[in-house]
Amino acid sequence: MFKVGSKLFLGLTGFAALTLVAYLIFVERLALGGVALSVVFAVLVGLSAVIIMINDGDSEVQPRDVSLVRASMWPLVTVVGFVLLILGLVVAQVYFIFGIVVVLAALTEWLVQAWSESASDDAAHNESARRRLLHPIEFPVIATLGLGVIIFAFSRIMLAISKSAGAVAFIVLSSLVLLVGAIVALRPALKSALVSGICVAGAVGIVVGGIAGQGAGLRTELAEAAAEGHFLHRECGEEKSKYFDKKAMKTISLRTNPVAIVELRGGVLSAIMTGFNEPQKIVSVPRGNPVTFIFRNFDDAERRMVASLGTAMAAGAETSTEKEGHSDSNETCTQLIPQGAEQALTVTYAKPSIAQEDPLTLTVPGVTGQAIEVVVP
Amino acid sequence: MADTATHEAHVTSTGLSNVKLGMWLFLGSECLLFGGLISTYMLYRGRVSNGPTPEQIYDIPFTSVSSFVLLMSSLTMVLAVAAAHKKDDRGTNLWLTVTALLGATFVGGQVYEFTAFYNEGLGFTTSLFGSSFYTLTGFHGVHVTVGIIMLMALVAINKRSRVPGSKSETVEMIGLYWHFVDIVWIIIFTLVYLIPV
Amino acid sequence: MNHRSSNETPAVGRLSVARVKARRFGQCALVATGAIALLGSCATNAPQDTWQPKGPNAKMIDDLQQPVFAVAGIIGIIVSVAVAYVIWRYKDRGQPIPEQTHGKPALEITLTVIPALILAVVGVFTFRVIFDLARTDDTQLVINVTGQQWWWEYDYPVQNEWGITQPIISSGQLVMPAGTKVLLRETSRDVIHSYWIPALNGKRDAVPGRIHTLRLEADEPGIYAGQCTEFCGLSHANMRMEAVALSKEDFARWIANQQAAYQAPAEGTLAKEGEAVFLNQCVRCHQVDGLKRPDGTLAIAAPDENVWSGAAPNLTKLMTRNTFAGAMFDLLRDACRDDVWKADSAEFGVKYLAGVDEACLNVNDLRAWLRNAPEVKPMYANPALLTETNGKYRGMPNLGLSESDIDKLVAYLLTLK
Amino acid sequence: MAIIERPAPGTTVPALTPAAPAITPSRTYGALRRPVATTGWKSWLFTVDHKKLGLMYGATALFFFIVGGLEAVLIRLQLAAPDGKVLNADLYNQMFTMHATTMVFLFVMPMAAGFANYFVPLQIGARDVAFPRINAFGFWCLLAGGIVVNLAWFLGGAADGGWFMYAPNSGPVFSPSKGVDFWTLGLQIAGIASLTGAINLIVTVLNMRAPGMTLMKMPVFTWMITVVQFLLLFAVPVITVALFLLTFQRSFGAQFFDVAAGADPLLWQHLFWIFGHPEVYILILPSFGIISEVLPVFSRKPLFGYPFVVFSGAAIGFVGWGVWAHHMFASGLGPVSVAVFSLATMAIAVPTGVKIINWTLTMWGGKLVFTTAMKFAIGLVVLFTIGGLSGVTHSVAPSDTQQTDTYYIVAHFHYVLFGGAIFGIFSGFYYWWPKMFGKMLNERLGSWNFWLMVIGMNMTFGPMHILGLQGQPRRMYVWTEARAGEGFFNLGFWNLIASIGSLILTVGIGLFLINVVVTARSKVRAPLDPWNARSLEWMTSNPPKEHNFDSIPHVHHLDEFFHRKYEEDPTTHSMREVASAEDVLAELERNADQHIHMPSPSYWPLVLACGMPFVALGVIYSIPVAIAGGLIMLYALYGWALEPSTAPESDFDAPSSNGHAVGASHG
Repeated sequence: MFKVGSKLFLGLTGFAALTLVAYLIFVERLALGGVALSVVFAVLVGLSAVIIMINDGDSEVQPRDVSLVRASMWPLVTVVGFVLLILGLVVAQVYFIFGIVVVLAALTEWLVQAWSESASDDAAHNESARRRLLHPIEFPVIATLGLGVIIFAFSRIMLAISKSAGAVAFIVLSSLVLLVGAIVALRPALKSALVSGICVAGAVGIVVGGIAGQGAGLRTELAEAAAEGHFLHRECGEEKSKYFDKKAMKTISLRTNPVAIVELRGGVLSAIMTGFNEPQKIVSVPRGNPVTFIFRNFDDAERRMVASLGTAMAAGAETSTEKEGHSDSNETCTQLIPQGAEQALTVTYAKPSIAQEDPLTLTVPGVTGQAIEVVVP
Repeated sequence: MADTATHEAHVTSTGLSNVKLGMWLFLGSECLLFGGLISTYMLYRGRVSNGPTPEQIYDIPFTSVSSFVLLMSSLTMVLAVAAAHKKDDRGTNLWLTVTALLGATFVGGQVYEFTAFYNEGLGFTTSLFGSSFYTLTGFHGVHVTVGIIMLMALVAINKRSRVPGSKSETVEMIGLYWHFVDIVWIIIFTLVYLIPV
Repeated sequence: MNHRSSNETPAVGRLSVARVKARRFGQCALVATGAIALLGSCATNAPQDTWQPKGPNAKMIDDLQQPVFAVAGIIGIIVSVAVAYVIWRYKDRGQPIPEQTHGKPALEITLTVIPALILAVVGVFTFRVIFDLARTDDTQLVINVTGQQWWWEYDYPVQNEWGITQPIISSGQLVMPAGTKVLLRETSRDVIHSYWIPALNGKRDAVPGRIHTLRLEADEPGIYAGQCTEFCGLSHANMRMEAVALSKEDFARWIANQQAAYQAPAEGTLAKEGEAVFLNQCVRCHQVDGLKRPDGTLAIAAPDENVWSGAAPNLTKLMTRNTFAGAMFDLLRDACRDDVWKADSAEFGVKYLAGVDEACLNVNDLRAWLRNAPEVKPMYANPALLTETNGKYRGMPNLGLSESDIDKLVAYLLTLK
Repeated sequence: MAIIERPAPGTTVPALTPAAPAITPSRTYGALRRPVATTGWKSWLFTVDHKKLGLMYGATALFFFIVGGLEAVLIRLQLAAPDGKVLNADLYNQMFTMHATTMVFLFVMPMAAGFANYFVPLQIGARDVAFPRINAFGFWCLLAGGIVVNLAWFLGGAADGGWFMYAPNSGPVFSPSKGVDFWTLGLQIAGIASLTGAINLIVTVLNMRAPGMTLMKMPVFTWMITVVQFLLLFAVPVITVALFLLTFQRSFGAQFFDVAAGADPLLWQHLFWIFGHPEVYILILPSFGIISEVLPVFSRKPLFGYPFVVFSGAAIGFVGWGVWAHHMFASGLGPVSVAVFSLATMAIAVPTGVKIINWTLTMWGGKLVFTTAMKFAIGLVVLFTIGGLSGVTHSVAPSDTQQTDTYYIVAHFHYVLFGGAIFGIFSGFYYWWPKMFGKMLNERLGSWNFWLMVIGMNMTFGPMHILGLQGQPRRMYVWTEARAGEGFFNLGFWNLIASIGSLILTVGIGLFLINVVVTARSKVRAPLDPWNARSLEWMTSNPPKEHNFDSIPHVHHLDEFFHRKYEEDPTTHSMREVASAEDVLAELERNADQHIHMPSPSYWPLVLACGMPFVALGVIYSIPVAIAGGLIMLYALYGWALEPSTAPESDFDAPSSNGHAVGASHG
């Protein structure tokens, strides 16, 4: 009753059980490994059961033509998968997971192939049965893998080289693709071996490039930007900060219903508020609520608006305190903007005015004697 | 992907094949999808309560190059459709492959761009600009990726079929999709990258 | 009360219920249903009736909508009668199958143009009223209104012409001068709410991050009821409001009182002990302006640390208001409340400004609230549901106060006026 | 199944080409064989037949109608008295959210889709829809979506933000249960059904009409369905965007509706209502189409002003895109937008009025037969008029600021949707039941059903006009005595009447279900042409054969079937019968097509749709599950792409078993 296939699977199941036990006894440092091995074990138990139940895929047609059985790479791939799996136990989790995926995929392929070969006495029909079952998953998986490799490798290359070289590399690569395509199209007589050769060379090239790129790591500006948070430095003084003020926005898309529009015109700061017919010097703002001011600069110098948030701030209530270089955490500001430009500033005042030592204000560095008082009742 | 076989033989009332008409309608629907996403981006692009602003991180020369690459892929798609009409399976497969490769290059460029922006401090959850930028361009990238997978599947199916040119209808349909995705990118490139905030 | 408009209220009843049934049950039913609807609404005097305007803004809307209702009613009757006639006239009585006519374009076009013209006329008037109701340039008094789950906060920005020299903050009841063009600047701290006092104007949403304006003007002093009308979560049904219009003199008195300094309860009283309880428990969220800790520092509430919306009602002059818990409960006993609500406009100011005293205090509801707030008003106070808000409450939690603490607190709260 | 060799009259059933005996498909593929069965549960599960799918849409919709109806009854019980204790606040909020969601997305829309699927191909003389497998996929998506939305009831509470799901109240902070996640993802899946259905039906209508059927000879039902599909085609992607934004916010921390980051909550409202207003017409137009079929049939007269009805339908569909902000008059849009949208809203009343006038004039001068279908159709005309007129009162924006979000609006849209959409659907039930099942619904029970529904509906929703104008807001889990007014006929009285009405309504709808059971058990077969009908769907057997028509009719008139039966007397202009329905059918059969190609059933639509709930659950609970779901979908997609639409012969067992399928049972 146990045929070759059943025996193999029973053996594998036993092996998995042993590995699991051994793993749990000796390694036990990686909880995930235990779970994964249990899953493998369970899957193998299931597969063995299936294989035994269907009697290795055949109960009636016992003697089969040898020609029906085709050469198969799946036993080999399964072994590779197991090697990866075991390697993963020792080296790194990622190999382990990859090994599991490979083993499962190979076993599925193997199982289906074995099943299809016993389906009938017609080899072509058997092959079409196999295709019908497996092509729907083989096609997309192979396509996705190929695509993933190209995309990943290419993006690693781009990340490693400098900005201008990146654009050039991009052009060169795509021109190459076009060029090769054109040559192949124009010369129908080209040997297919040569075409395949070019394709393989291209594939190898991009993979090698990708690995090299991954090895080289990010280009220096990017690495610095990631480490220092260039665009998070909001230094609210009169001076430009190096990254934060680079190319400030001139207009904003947010124009509807701000709490107040603060205008700097002729050295005078005033707040225009819906419902008040005159420009105001005092803005009343609900406590604990994000409110938006719009700052419009009509001065001919580049200006920014600074909002003081008061000394009594709720811990962690403001967002702009993460990175280093923030000496004053109790103020926030817009970017420096040129004449005629506008910027929005969203602020939350957590504590009422009566809790503050100094009045809450909106000011513009470089413009003295002008402030809008913010009252938080 | 579509049930062509049964009705191919029929003379349709409009003269367009069902598949092609269906694809046109689908693309009409897609216009509204991208319309919604682009509107969201346009509303939110200036809202940077945290992290970098668009002007600070956009790399226009690079994006121009990648836009150009995507446009070239439209050209190769046209060549593929032409080859399919001539029942030239070799040419069809070749140009479909080239189109897919150019598309993959574009998506690779997008992955690079996203990684670079992330390193510069613009995450998906950093600001409204970040959320809407990644959503819009990500949706477009997914469309390109789906297109590439369709192209590759088409090549595989083409190789299986024994009748030359039997899939020319499908090539044309996927061609429509591909051109649409390109056109959407031109709009995105103009509105998102080029027009200053 | 107002018989003109309450006579018109049933018209809707007639239009809707009666119209359908008229066709089906004949004349008899029409008369009967119409009579019921008429009787019904004569007796009703709902405080949120939208057809009883008490101010010029609501009046403008009412004047616009009455003819529209009338026209709609007439058209409805015409259609119903036409259908009824057709049913009676062309019932199958064995007549031959008629000529297969496909329509008369001239008739069609006429019948298309007529409703279009009617609507064009309505459109012109609508246009004017929309822009009149959006005016903000004739404002006489600005009040900021902030919605949050599930109560309204009112703050009066400094406006010296009204004697408001320092910001006033209140909740539960919007106090405003009668005969004055008041402009509300609405916003919200969490979700979208909608401010609606039917007798004074239509509704306007309070949207977080936006400032919306709403004109209010009451002709006479009195209390006008309203309700939040944008679904705002669990206790949406309990988010009520009351607009109180006072004569200008009474309003000035109210302003003066609101700005008066805090009076600590006398040492040794129950209220003084209540102040200690308040400082111990309530001040985590509720501000009482001028309240000092035993060490002499100002007690600053920190709702931002405990409540998701970042605010809790300011209780400085609690007993000058007639409601609490988002106007869900009255601070006045029913008899006292009716006395104020039904006072005629001349006496209203005096009665309202008298505030709440021990005799009139609605002790039951207040004590129930202090004992276990989420039980009487659904709120998100269950810590298990607060992971998304980092443990901050949405609404008032159960403080686990002892009965004696509640006694003390009630005594203390009575001093806040 | 795949290739129906229709027997010529007088011959016996021909055999299919026998497959090589060595390789029988059942042995080769086992369970993986293409599902070619024509009877049994498999023939339903894997069907691509538009009629079976239409019935499955209908059955699903009816099930959700009952669910949504029970939710409504619970709501009314809660509100029957002040401070109701039937439901708590949380449960009530879930209840009204799910009532609307269920009725809109899971009842009216799929019911219309069911009618459309069943009758559009029949009315245009086609044998199936353009993409039969996509059609099947659409149905399974709808079912999957409905299940996902309702699954939340059992997993910590359903969505509780109202069907409009305004941000930020729908955000993770304000709606901490998973209900909203289930809601967004479920509707996303159901949206796929609408989109694929729209493409499918539009292509069908544009490409597959019978010879001679020009667009202006199409039945009005088909016309209205076409308009609806165009609305869906362009409205669904907008809600898709909105739902994606909400999902990204709730599941992945995006900031789209986070006000503290500067977001504008009105973005959601605009996206939602750009979808939501066309949605209103998506709900009502199919019913307009149905009664535009029913009224002429029972008036024995063509539809009055056919081109006006068609173009007003198209105009409604078109202008419907320009009025979305009338749902937002109180949202603070600013006076200019409010004025523009107010005027546009008034404009849309005109084409709607045109329809009502034309229906009335269709009956004018007719020979009216008051069957239940006709009663429901007339009911629609009157009740919809009331709903339409109350709609005009709040197209006046200032007036709307008093009425919006009160019970007046609830009254308005229930008159429009219950009195309109649902009455139309019931008219369709009674009219088309013999066509679908070969049996007539009981007319006596039908009459009871109609009158109870009319009375119940007016008692339930009529008083809501008063409630709303007296200031009772919607979506309140309790109302209070303090704001109910004085006297006996105060708001409490009207609330009670409405609740009693809802019970009468329940009885009325219960009678319909009883009628269905009674009819199903009855042995009486319906006659071929029970109503003396006018359009092509009646030119085939009851229920229709699998391939619909033995030969595709050539169309010369708008009411082709009627004109084949009747001729005009040149002197009196009255009509006299020249042929019976049986004669017309016999003639079609004489010219029967010899080779009829029908698409074969397939597993893949079902498998593909099954992957979706996994993706949804994965997004909510754990991403690996979503990946597994995605793999299932990928597998199904490719299986589908690689599968021929007509099964190869190797998928059929030897012909002796059950080879031919002509006239298979559809009951």
